[in-house]
Amino acid sequence: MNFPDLSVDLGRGLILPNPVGLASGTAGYGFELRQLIDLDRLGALFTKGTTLHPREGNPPPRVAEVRGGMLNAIGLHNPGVDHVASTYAPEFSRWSIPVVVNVAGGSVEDYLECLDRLERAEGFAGYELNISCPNIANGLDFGRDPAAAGRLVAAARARTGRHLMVKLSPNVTDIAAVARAVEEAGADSVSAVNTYVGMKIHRGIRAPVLPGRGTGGLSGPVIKPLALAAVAQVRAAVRIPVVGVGGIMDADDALEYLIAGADAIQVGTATFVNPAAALEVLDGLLTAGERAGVSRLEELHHPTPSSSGDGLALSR
Amino acid sequence: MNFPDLSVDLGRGLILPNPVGLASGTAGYGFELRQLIDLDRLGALFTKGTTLHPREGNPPPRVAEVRGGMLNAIGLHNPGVDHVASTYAPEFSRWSIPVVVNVAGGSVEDYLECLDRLERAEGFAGYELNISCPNIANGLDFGRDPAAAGRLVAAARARTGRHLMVKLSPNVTDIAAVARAVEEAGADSVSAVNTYVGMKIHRGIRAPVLPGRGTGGLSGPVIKPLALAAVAQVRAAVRIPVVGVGGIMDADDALEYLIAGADAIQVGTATFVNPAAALEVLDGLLTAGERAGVSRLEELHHPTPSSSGDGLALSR
Amino acid sequence: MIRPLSDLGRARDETGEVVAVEALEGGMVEITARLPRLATTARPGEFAQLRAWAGVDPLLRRPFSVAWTAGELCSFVLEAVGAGTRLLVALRPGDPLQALGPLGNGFHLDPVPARAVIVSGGLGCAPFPLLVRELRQGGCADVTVLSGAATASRLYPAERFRRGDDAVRVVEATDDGSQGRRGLVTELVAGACEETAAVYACGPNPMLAALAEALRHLAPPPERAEVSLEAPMGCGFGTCLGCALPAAGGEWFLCCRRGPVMEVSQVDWPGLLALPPAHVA
Amino acid sequence: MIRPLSDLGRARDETGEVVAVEALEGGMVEITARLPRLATTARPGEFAQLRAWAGVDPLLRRPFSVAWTAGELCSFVLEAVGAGTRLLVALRPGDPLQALGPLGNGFHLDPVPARAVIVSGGLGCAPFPLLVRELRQGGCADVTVLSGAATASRLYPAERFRRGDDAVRVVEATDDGSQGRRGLVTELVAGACEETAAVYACGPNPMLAALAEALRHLAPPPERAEVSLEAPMGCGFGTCLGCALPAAGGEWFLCCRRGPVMEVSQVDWPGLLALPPAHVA
Ligand SMILES: Cc1cc2nc3c(=O)[nH]c(=O)nc-3n(C[C@H](O)[C@H](O)[C@H](O)COP(=O)(O)OP(=O)(O)OC[C@H]3O[C@@H](n4cnc5c(N)ncnc54)[C@H](O)[C@@H]3O)c2cc1C
Ligand SMILES: Cc1cc2nc3c(=O)[nH]c(=O)nc-3n(C[C@H](O)[C@H](O)[C@H](O)COP(=O)(O)OP(=O)(O)OC[C@H]3O[C@@H](n4cnc5c(N)ncnc54)[C@H](O)[C@@H]3O)c2cc1C
Ligand SMILES: Cc1cc2nc3c(=O)[nH]c(=O)nc-3n(C[C@H](O)[C@H](O)[C@H](O)COP(=O)(O)O)c2cc1C
Ligand SMILES: Cc1cc2nc3c(=O)[nH]c(=O)nc-3n(C[C@H](O)[C@H](O)[C@H](O)COP(=O)(O)O)c2cc1C
Ligand code: FES
Ligand code: FES
Repeated sequence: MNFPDLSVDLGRGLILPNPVGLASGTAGYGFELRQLIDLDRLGALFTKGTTLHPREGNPPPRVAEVRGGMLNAIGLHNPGVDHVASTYAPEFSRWSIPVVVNVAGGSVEDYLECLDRLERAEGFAGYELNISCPNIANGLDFGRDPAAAGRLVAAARARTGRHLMVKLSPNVTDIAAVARAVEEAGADSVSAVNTYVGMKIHRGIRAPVLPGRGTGGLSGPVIKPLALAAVAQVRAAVRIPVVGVGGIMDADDALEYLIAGADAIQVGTATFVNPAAALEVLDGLLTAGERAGVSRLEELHHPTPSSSGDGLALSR
Repeated sequence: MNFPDLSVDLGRGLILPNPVGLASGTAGYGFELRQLIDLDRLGALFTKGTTLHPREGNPPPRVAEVRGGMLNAIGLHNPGVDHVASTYAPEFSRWSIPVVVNVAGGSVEDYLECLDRLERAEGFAGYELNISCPNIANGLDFGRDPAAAGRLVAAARARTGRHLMVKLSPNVTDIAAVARAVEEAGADSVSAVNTYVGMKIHRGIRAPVLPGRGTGGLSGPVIKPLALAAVAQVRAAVRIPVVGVGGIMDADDALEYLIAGADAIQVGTATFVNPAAALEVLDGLLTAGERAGVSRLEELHHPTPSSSGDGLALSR
Repeated sequence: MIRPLSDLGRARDETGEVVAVEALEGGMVEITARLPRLATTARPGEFAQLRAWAGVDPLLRRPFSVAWTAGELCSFVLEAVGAGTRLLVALRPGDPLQALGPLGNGFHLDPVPARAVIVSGGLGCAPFPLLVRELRQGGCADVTVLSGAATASRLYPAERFRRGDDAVRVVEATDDGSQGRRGLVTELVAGACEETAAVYACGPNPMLAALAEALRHLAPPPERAEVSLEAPMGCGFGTCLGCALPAAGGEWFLCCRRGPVMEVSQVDWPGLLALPPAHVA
Repeated sequence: MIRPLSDLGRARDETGEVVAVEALEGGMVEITARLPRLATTARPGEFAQLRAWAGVDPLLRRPFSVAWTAGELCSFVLEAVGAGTRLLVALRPGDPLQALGPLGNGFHLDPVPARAVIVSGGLGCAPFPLLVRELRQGGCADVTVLSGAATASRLYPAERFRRGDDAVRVVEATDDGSQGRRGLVTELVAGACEETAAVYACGPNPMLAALAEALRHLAPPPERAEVSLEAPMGCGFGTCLGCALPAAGGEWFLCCRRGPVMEVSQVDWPGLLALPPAHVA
């Protein structure tokens, strides 16, 4: 065990060796990154959103860069749940990184059938229900409506004894209400947030860069202030663990999520820029913990005795 | 009249000499900026959010910078509607820039009483109903709920023959639904968007920088991809004019809003960085129009005949 | 006596050229730039909104007191505490520097007092070289600067307060006694301020609050006692309403227009000290 | 024959030092950096994800073909078309350059063809100096480069394709006739490709589509016909799924792993040409 001990117990048997996960859709199913970095040191791998049937994804272009971020409209390109259950899960069981399968669907039945098929497999540590994918038709419906989200989660809860995390959409009026609904329905934890609906305009062609409606999911550093607010709102609304995600590039960013109330974090877009980003976040947290001489992660970020200080000082 | 002619008719008598306005809350009531720039060249001045009673605003700190943007929690600090009606409006009537009074309130009665008191005054060109201020208690309620927004706007519509613009909140599940509701209730135009709920964490004090709940309204370049998507969604949902606002720093940004479907734009945070930012946007649009040899603004941004081009080319 | 709002009529946005960047001891840097408008219009205690970078990170300009003017030249004293100041202290001669100013209400000099005491804490020195000169040129015979810092290297050099005027007295104090008196600079106030017509101060809020307390016990109190304050600023010219600070009597005042210089009596000192720290280093 | 996924096992993230930045005519720049791992492992047609800036704007790395290797040195040929390339061409010797690679599937060289024709359009030249060398070293006796551009200054210098190997033939064409044949480079294909075992091409999509069309009319067709394609890339190593391009048969393939080099027959050419232009200059 590392010192400081950075392990995080998210409940129902999902104990992460450390709070640094790889966000869904940014690390595939781990096979590529395993060849580039020491994946097994990380806290968790959240797989690409997996659907009942294989999906080809959206037409290109699927990604576009904006200042400090990127838009994606991948459209849940994935090999389908059977392939994951039969081919990938056995591989996962040989890895020491806990794998959480991100599941997406267009209907309650889709989700439940996915779970049923995965339930027969071994090798992964839990589910992250993606109720918030903005890139498929109706994909937002569950994430938008607390009641619908609650019904979905209650049904999923009845199908599995594994850890059930719910990935929240930030594109809602009241994310806290959705968080409360899924907690009441039996979710073990929530992750916040998925991408924000954004658009890039190409002046040359006088049209959006991304095809279709022209919108995509915004991720990267640019969303950090928004996602931090969402995490704080969710933290205040529920008692279950909260996994923070959005624009984390380094250990400082991760610390800010922990301060805002996250129990663990996920590194997403940063991995594209630097495949070792999540490892560097982990190392940064370890170093910070060692320097501060703390033994547990919480001590690194719990609020200071008084968060009001010495005023707006010329503090030199 | 300038050539190209950049004037924009927003309806019900509100004709802007050009599409470049100053966003509410970033230009006060014009008195400061008049001393710094040639205000009268601009398309419109949207005043600070004005409430029935004078408001002192929130405790400091009220602003905090984040990467590519800023958070504010001003709390509608303003001198109250009577002061605006009796002291400011007579001044406005001497200016050639059209002034639109931004009105905010905590209840329908607040808004209506504001309108009634302003109706007796001359010197301004219309109202922008701020149904989306995230910094006062209940301030979000109207902006959040299409039905509530519709009721408010219908009541306001009954009180005034002046132009009635409604400023939409982006912190909602479905901004198009709110836009449709206020259009149906009689709004002459909509402006989109107000600020996004965001948070900045101070690692040193292990707490949010802004006081209270720690959240503030995010503005500046960082919100442009989000606001462009919101404007496009609103544009697709309503027939009334749409005024785009969010992170516009230069004429290129303004052009992107026009392409996304805005009829006019507002420059907000950029004015803090450069008091002449809006003028530079205007000059940039004029230059672009002259270069392109167009006579009307629309020709600068209407979609090209085919917005599908020559593929993902090594286009050299 | 409520101070009027600052006069924005003199403010201009000007892009000048850096002519000198001097590193002082302890991390302070004095940047001098050719900014003819600002140099000829700025008064002591006024500030400028500076920017010396392209792009949007940092986004906002940063406020700095005008420390000195000479012909077309204007100087600022600062230290790298964050992203913006890091970029500013890295400037080289020849680099462009954008300045919007003068902004804010400066120190009150009308009438010029016969005796003046200046209380400077750390980087709170910044507005005082110019104030010293204007006091002296206005006929103030007796100018004393009480200059404090944590330790010797953090003291602004006495000569830079004087800038050649040897009649100006500089008395120093350091927390650790490494130079001048050991202790807080505010402990020197009682002794120095007797029969003083005007006290001007700038420094950390706790220092200014201690000064306010010390002045309450002075009999007779100085006719004029002014402090220069700081707030996070969105604009610097009164339109963002972001720079509110607590005023005596329970309301807020805008630091960029009612201030940054305030009468000691007009500040809500407990309120100021209780603010959550937005600018903690 | 479906190409296998690229081998990520050789890819490493390496920070090297720029040793030379040469400006060619017409805006092209060749950057050479000490990147020992990449230089010794990269094969023709493979690429690296480059980054030479701090901060988050630009955010993502940018993909560039490995143009040449020599000992520990690795070269890239590019042009400033946007923010990222502007920063890259502004590099100076001594600056750090971060490279993740080699990535992607390169050109097929097994077995080395007896005769090879390379079709290069504009900056599509980038992967070919290395390919020419590997072909020749592998025993390909007859390498012809058909090099096209809009105008003379936009032609990649013939000598840079050859790099000292005078047996390599370079035939040029320009749209305006200012150098070589007047016309499109693809018009040379029919004449040059007879009895050619392998054709390798890189350039704008319309050029590659025209090539595909020209090859359809060739009898017998070359045994191997490969094109290097481009897509906007999020990662370059297969996890973002952002670089999809239309494959013959109606599905997508990932440019970064199934490509960037594809068999001509595996590309959905009408689909490719119909894509909305994400990279319009
Ligand atoms: C009227 C006025 C006059 C002034 N005059 C002067 C002057 O003459 N000289 C002078 O030196 N200063 C002066 N100041 C102060 C000066 O404006 C500030 O020091 C400057 O704006 C800081 O900008 P920055 O970008 O360097 O720091 P910022 O980035 O704004 O940060 C300030 C501090 O907070 C810390 N911080 C910020 N965010 C975080 C976070 N998320 N987690 C942890 N820590 C964080 C930074 O590390 C830094 O130490 C004046 C201020 C005012 C209002
Ligand atoms: C496998 C592969 C290999 C490659 N190899 C090479 C190589 O060897 N040499 C080479 O030169 N290139 C190569 N490329 C292409 C190269 O990667 C791109 O040119 C590069 O990524 C562009 O980055 P940028 O930041 O400079 O431009 P970007 O900022 O990404 O923009 C590209 C173009 O679009 C325009 N644009 C972007 N946004 C807008 C907007 N909102 N409105 C109007 N216009 C806009 C820009 O002005 C610019 O012209 C390769 C690509 C791939 C996929
Ligand atoms: C290319 C891409 C694909 C993504 N795919 C998924 C997905 O399949 N399921 C999901 O729940 N989230 C998906 N996400 C969202 C991320 O997991 C994460 O919530 C988001 O990107 C914010 O984090 P970041 O800013 O660190 O990237 C995707 C994000 C990106 C950039
Ligand atoms: C300091 C500040 C105060 C604001 N006050 C108001 C307000 O009173 N009423 C309102 O409708 N919008 C207000 N806004 C929102 C702006 O009008 C604008 O919608 C938003 O800032 C996005 O535009 P920008 O990114 O160009 O600043 C305020 C914004 C800022 C930054
Ligand atoms: S800084 Fe904007 S009002 Fe003072
Ligand atoms: S670029 Fe990310 S999968 Fe190809």
